[in-house]
Amino acid sequence: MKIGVFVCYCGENIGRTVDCAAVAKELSAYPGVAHAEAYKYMCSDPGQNLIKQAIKEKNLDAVVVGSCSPHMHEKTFRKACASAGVNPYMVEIANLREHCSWIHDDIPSATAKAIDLVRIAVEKVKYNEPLQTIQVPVTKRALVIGGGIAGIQSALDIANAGFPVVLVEKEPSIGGHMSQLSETFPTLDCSQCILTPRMVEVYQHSNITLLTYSEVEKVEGFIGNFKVTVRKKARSVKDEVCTGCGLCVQNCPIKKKAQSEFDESLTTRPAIYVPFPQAVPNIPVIDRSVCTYYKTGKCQMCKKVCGREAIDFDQQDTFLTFDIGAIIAATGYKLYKIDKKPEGHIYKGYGEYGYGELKDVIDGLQFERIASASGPTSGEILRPSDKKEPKKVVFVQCVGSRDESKGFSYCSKICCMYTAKHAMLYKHKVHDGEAYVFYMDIRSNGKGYDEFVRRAIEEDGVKYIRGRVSKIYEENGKYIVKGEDTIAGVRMEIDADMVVLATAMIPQPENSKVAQLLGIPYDKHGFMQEVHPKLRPVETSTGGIFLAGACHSPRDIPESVSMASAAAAKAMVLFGSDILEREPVVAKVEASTCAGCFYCQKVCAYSAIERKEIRDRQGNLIKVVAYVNAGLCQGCGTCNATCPSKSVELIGFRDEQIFAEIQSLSGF
Amino acid sequence: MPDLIEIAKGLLESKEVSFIIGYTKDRFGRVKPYIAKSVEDANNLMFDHHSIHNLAVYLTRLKIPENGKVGIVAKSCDIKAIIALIQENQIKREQVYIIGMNCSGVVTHSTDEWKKENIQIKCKYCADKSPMLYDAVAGTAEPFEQPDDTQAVLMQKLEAMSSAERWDFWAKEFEKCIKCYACRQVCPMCYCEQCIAEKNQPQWITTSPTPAGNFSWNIIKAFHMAGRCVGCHECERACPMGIPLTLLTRKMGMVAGKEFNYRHGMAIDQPTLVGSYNFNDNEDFIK
Amino acid sequence: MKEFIINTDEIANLISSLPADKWDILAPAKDGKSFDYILSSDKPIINSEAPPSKISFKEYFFPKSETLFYYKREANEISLTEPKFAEKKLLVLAAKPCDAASLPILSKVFNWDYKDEFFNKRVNNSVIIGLSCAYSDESCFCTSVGLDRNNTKGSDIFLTPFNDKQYVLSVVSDKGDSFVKEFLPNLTEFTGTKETKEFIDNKPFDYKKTKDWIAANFENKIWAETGEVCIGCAQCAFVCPTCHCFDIVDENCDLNCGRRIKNWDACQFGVFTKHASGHNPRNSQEKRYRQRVSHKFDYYYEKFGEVLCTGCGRCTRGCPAGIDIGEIVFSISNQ
Amino acid sequence: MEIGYYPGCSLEGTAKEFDKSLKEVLKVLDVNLKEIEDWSCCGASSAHSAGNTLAVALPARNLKLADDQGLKEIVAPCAACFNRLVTAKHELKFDESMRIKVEKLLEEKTSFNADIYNILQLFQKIGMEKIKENVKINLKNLKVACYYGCLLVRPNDIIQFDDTENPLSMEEIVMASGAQPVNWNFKTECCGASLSIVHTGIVEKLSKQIMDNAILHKADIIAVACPMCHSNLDMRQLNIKKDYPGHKEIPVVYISELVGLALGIDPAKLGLNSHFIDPMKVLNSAITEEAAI
Amino acid sequence: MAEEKFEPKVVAFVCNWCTYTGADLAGTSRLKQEPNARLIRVPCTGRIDPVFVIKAFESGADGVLISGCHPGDCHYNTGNFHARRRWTFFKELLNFVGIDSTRLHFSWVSASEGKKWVDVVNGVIDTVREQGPFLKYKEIKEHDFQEIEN
Repeated sequence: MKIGVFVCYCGENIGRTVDCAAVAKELSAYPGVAHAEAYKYMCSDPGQNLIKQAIKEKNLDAVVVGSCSPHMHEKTFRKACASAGVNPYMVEIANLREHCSWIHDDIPSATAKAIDLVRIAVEKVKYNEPLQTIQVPVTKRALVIGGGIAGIQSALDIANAGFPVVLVEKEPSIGGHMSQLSETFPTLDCSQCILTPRMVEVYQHSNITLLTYSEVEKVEGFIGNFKVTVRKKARSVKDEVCTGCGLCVQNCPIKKKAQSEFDESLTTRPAIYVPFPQAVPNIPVIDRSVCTYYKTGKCQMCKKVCGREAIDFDQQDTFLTFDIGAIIAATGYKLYKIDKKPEGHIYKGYGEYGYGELKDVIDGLQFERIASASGPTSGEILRPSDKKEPKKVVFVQCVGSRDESKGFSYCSKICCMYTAKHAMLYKHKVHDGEAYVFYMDIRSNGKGYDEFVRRAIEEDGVKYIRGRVSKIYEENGKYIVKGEDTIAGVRMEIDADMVVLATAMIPQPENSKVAQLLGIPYDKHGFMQEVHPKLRPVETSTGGIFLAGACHSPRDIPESVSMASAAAAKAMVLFGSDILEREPVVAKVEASTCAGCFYCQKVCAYSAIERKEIRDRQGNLIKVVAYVNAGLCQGCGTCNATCPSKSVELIGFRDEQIFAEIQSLSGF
Repeated sequence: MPDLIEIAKGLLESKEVSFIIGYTKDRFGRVKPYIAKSVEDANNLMFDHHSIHNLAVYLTRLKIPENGKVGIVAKSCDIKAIIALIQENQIKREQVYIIGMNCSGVVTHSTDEWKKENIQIKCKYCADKSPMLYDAVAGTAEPFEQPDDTQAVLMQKLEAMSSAERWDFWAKEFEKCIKCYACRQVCPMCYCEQCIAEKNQPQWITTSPTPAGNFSWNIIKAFHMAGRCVGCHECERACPMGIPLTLLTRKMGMVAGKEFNYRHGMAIDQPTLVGSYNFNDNEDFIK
Repeated sequence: MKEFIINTDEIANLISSLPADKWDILAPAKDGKSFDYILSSDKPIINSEAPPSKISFKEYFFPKSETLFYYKREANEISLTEPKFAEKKLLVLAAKPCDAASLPILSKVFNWDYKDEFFNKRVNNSVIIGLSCAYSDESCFCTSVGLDRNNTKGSDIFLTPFNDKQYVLSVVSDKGDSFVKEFLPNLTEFTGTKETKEFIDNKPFDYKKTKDWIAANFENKIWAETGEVCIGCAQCAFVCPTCHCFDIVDENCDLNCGRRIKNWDACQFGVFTKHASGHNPRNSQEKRYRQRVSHKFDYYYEKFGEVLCTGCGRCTRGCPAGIDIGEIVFSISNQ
Repeated sequence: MEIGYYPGCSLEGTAKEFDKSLKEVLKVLDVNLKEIEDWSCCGASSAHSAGNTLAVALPARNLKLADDQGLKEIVAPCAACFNRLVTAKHELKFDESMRIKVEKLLEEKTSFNADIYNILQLFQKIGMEKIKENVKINLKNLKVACYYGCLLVRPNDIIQFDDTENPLSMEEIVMASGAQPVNWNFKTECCGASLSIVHTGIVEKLSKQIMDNAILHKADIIAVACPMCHSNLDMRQLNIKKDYPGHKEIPVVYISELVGLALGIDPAKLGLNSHFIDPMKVLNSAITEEAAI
Repeated sequence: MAEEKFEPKVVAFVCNWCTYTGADLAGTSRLKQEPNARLIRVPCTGRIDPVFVIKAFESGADGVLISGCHPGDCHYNTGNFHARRRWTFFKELLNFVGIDSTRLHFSWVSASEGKKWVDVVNGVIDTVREQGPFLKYKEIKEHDFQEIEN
């Protein structure tokens, strides 16, 4: 093998402390080295030309450049060599600047070290092999999981860019939590009014396949080439024929059996129902757990009244599969419930707040429903227990947030704002009412946010008390709220008519399940994990899978929407090209020696290790061995070090390459 | 308690298993591994204090057909190995019919007589004398006079030594090694098709039975056992040169216990120590 | 054959009187539980009842690892250097007849087409004092391979217990003769008769018959039956006084130097016959075990007129899988 | 059944009646108490302010004694003792360095693995059935407010007994012995024990609130399982009556006394005669009415 | 080897994303270091096989340093976690056979910890210098090659 060694002075940078000429001279006599020279700026055009020339004249088959860190110019030199006909992966860089000249003063020892560093690279390159970048085709269709505002935003962005999108929502309608809200901070504009048009847009968009009342069942493949199976749960209503007239719903004899999910159990709904008037699609679902027919085989009232014969009691779950290029997870959040949870559950509940047994101690979403014009009280503020107007309402922030003993360490971020909004809405509707807010800190960092809170305090006279609530208990018809005003330094007792708890935002319980389906990490709370908190906030460790909205962490509408657009953009970057180029530094299994212990599979963070059966001609199983899916492998090499029989090797960092590097040091 | 031979006969008669890996006595009364293929063969099966061999090793040495099933006579320490093999995808549970033997300790060499000073040290700290995974159980475990854990004493002595002294101790022991690889061949957990000792592209470890070669072989072998050794002490029994190999494996076992409170081969669905991690694993030793 | 009477204290004197710079003494001694041949041990055990050592003394003639030559590279020049050879003499004291007998057997293979100078030098530099053996267990079968308790094959000098204080010393070879002349000049002649216990071989076989059977039964279920329990280690081969397979490899000390070495190898290893192509003619333990038995009792006999076995029984005592080669050959010859 | 017994200082002093009544009751329920020989202070209330190691070492010594005397289970009626013993055991189990320190101090290694029960757990072990079987006197008209205080149930992760906010185990026992527990709000409110000496005023205020809430919920009597609670509620009432004119007094008894009563044991033997607020009036009225039936 | 001042050889196996970059940063910030360390770059600490350490000692290293990303920072998510378990065993094992923590060192150095890298690397070099050359290992290695040296 003919190796060319090129030592760079980097102007003064290397030359000052390393005798580059000596290094080149020393190496020129080194076995395997066919050419060695030093030059002022190797990365400059003339420098690169020197390399190309040498390659041509001495027809070198490998190149070692002694210069700055490979993180600086490895690509440059690889390109240069490639253009001269040397495979770019036959190039190694010896870091003579950051790791040598810049950190030493003594010329002899620095030079000696430089020689070693180059020698290491030379020994390694002897065992390098020409590699080709891995190319994978890209399916230009996106899957969006979750039809909340984040999912809707991503779906629309991608669809509007002209790419097909599959939007999967587990509930009968898209819209998510935003559809439950009354007004939104800081502008107090009606949530439904701004959301509904987008829902409709999704429904009508020619590029969007909308699958409501459906769940992702299986995800196979890798970036650009996923195969996704979706379970379309049986609605018991033929969506293609139903006109959404609502006769069935009105005539369902069962009115009170089921709690309304949409109204957060403040009201009930029939067995066949549309979650809410503006639902998209406006097609009812039969809740088989309460429907008389499924219980007794009788009734069928809905079927009788339906002119379109859309009711189909025997409908089965159906499975649809799609080829997908990119996946956006937007599975959203739910609110922490303060009631007692079984042993081993992540939170312990708030006994001091009555474990949710006190009727008029409600959470934020319930208050949203009460305050909402479409809610159970059509916007009038009446407390659930006796439908009386509460004259004194206490709002408690950080219930479950920033409280590791009972809830979670993190801040739910939006509570400060919506509590201010709640108190404000209350004051606007009950003018003679008193509103108290217990808070730890006010975190109102957003455009117009702090002004909003000030307005609640200053214009609407909401009383803010800095401190925690220690106990809420019922004493002859009143809710005694015991707390502390840490600013005045006094204990407080408020006899309230209603208490609203700003309970923590937690991930949807399905979150971790979805994460496992997708093979992406999630944190100890169940929120999905990004690759890099600053520079890659919407990407996951699995290529081609992105995050949007509250499934990643608590966030409000504007943040969710912008994150959703970011994720959409990432997906579209992927769709921008027909094929993906990937570094060929991936693991490879030697099937003949693989013993099939699959420790490699256990340590692989990318589920890139698959199982392959080896059978003889008669079809008898000889053994099951590991097999690396190059599309998924990111090239960390943990499998290589873990493999007991060394049957899996990391191309580009194979054992013999590293052994050679180590051995080259026996001289130093 | 059903009798071993009866169970074996039943299995072979019903063809539930194609053969049974067990023990027999030769005409001099020496106990040795035996493969019973017929109902007649079953009569030759036996089990006693001299049934020292860990027969789990044969589950990977003998090829078991994809849907085949074999029977095996196993003490609890052997069963640990079987469980470990299942954990490590070497066999399927449904491929083995485990005849678990209630064991009351075994001697060190099959020709030793059954008395305190001949009992294997592993039996001293054996926590599970009755099978933990089995399809049938046979034999009775009567209490026996515990051997002295001389190994633990030596272990403490070693740990009390200076690094240099420890080095000299092991240099002397490893010097003896003749690279016959009996320790590897007899080990149920050494099932690799190609041992790293035979990997010479690149040369993984120095193969010569010289100080350097012996050092790297014995260290890497011990490391490969880390978190995987089930403590059957077969390696040490097999070593013709009497190198105290189980000091190393036992040490690794102690680390697994102390740091991760893990024992290999306890449950087939238990995640293996190697190949899993915990965010809060101890890292005091890392700057 | 000259015979003398020698007292135990005279043997002790001999050990102490040999000049340590010229002579090494190798004798059985207790190493922990088991016996072993130990170089210049302070308390050698000269006892005909002692069991055989756990490993034969062959490594003192055919080391487990032996450098053939060293190579060194300066610039692009390669230079070779011969290893230094220790010219020291070796006295093997109280060798079991079944060990001593191994040297003539080994000499045949080491002097067949290529003469192994290392081996020959070591043999020529040695004097073997054999000791009549009074030990036997289920694993022994020396008489079946044409040896016995008092067999002097391979010994230069042979000791037979006379009474608890005295041995009868028989001079077997010229080497032995000159040794006695030099170091035991004034021993009294022995004239009389010495009797020793009869050796009961509990698995007697006729190795000539065995050879024919093996030659005729290349395919036979017996191989599978033993092969399936054999776990494929080389314990048997490495403790064996007569096994002599070796492997030649190169090892480097750094990028510019290294050595070519000869290491013990064994036919029981799967890789022993593995071709570079990956093909392996002896791809199963049964074939390898057949090879072991065939080589010992057929091929070697075929080529050199004697079996490659002294019946010491070490392979059996140490076998992790409890395989008894004597038993197999016994059953073969009684087919 | 036999069980180790760690009385602690209170039960030999201010809480004699707790000790008495417990022993009487256990006689009837045939449980044999085996007092830990040579037991010493558990360090409650003072040691942990002096230093963590001491706070663990003191209980550890007693745990060690239990081990040595072959006691697998101990009952520590005093809630403070119970709390200290359990906490110490927990720290010894999970804090290696602490364990080493303590073992040095004790100059001996031991497992420290005796199980520690408070009196409520002991009754649970004995079983409600057993109590019901032995009930002689009907207390069904007696309304009892069960007061737990803090030490029995906190910190939950260590004590691992009942619910921190709404415990119910004492109620079960009350029901088993035939009386009826009331549902009230202050069963785990602070009685101010730690300020008992320094800020008696505060203690009175807090204790009064507790008693008022009990009364508000129609309780005739308060049952406790902690000497500290008891002294603060019972003893303090005399001053409370002075400082808060019109304070309606309410008797405070140990749960063991209540059970004992139901089991038909002579009140004097139970020490019911030695309280500051005499419970007998209330109790008798409850009982006599019963007699009529 | 002549008896002049002993300069130790330290081989450092570092991961490409954190420690190697951290060392780059140390360079860019011109933080002076002792010249005795030779870095070998691997993608991830998860790639480092214990045999590398053995080979390093066989090749005459007096000390070995292994360094990668802090837990949670691993570019490959979990490589360093698996590495950490591996090292827990391996350092215990080596210590048990007489190669103690003065010869084998571990650290987490992130891409931003240029200063820490300098402290670590100098620290290791000094410790090893105090220990002197790793004669014990050289002995067993040279046993095979003593004759070639002269």
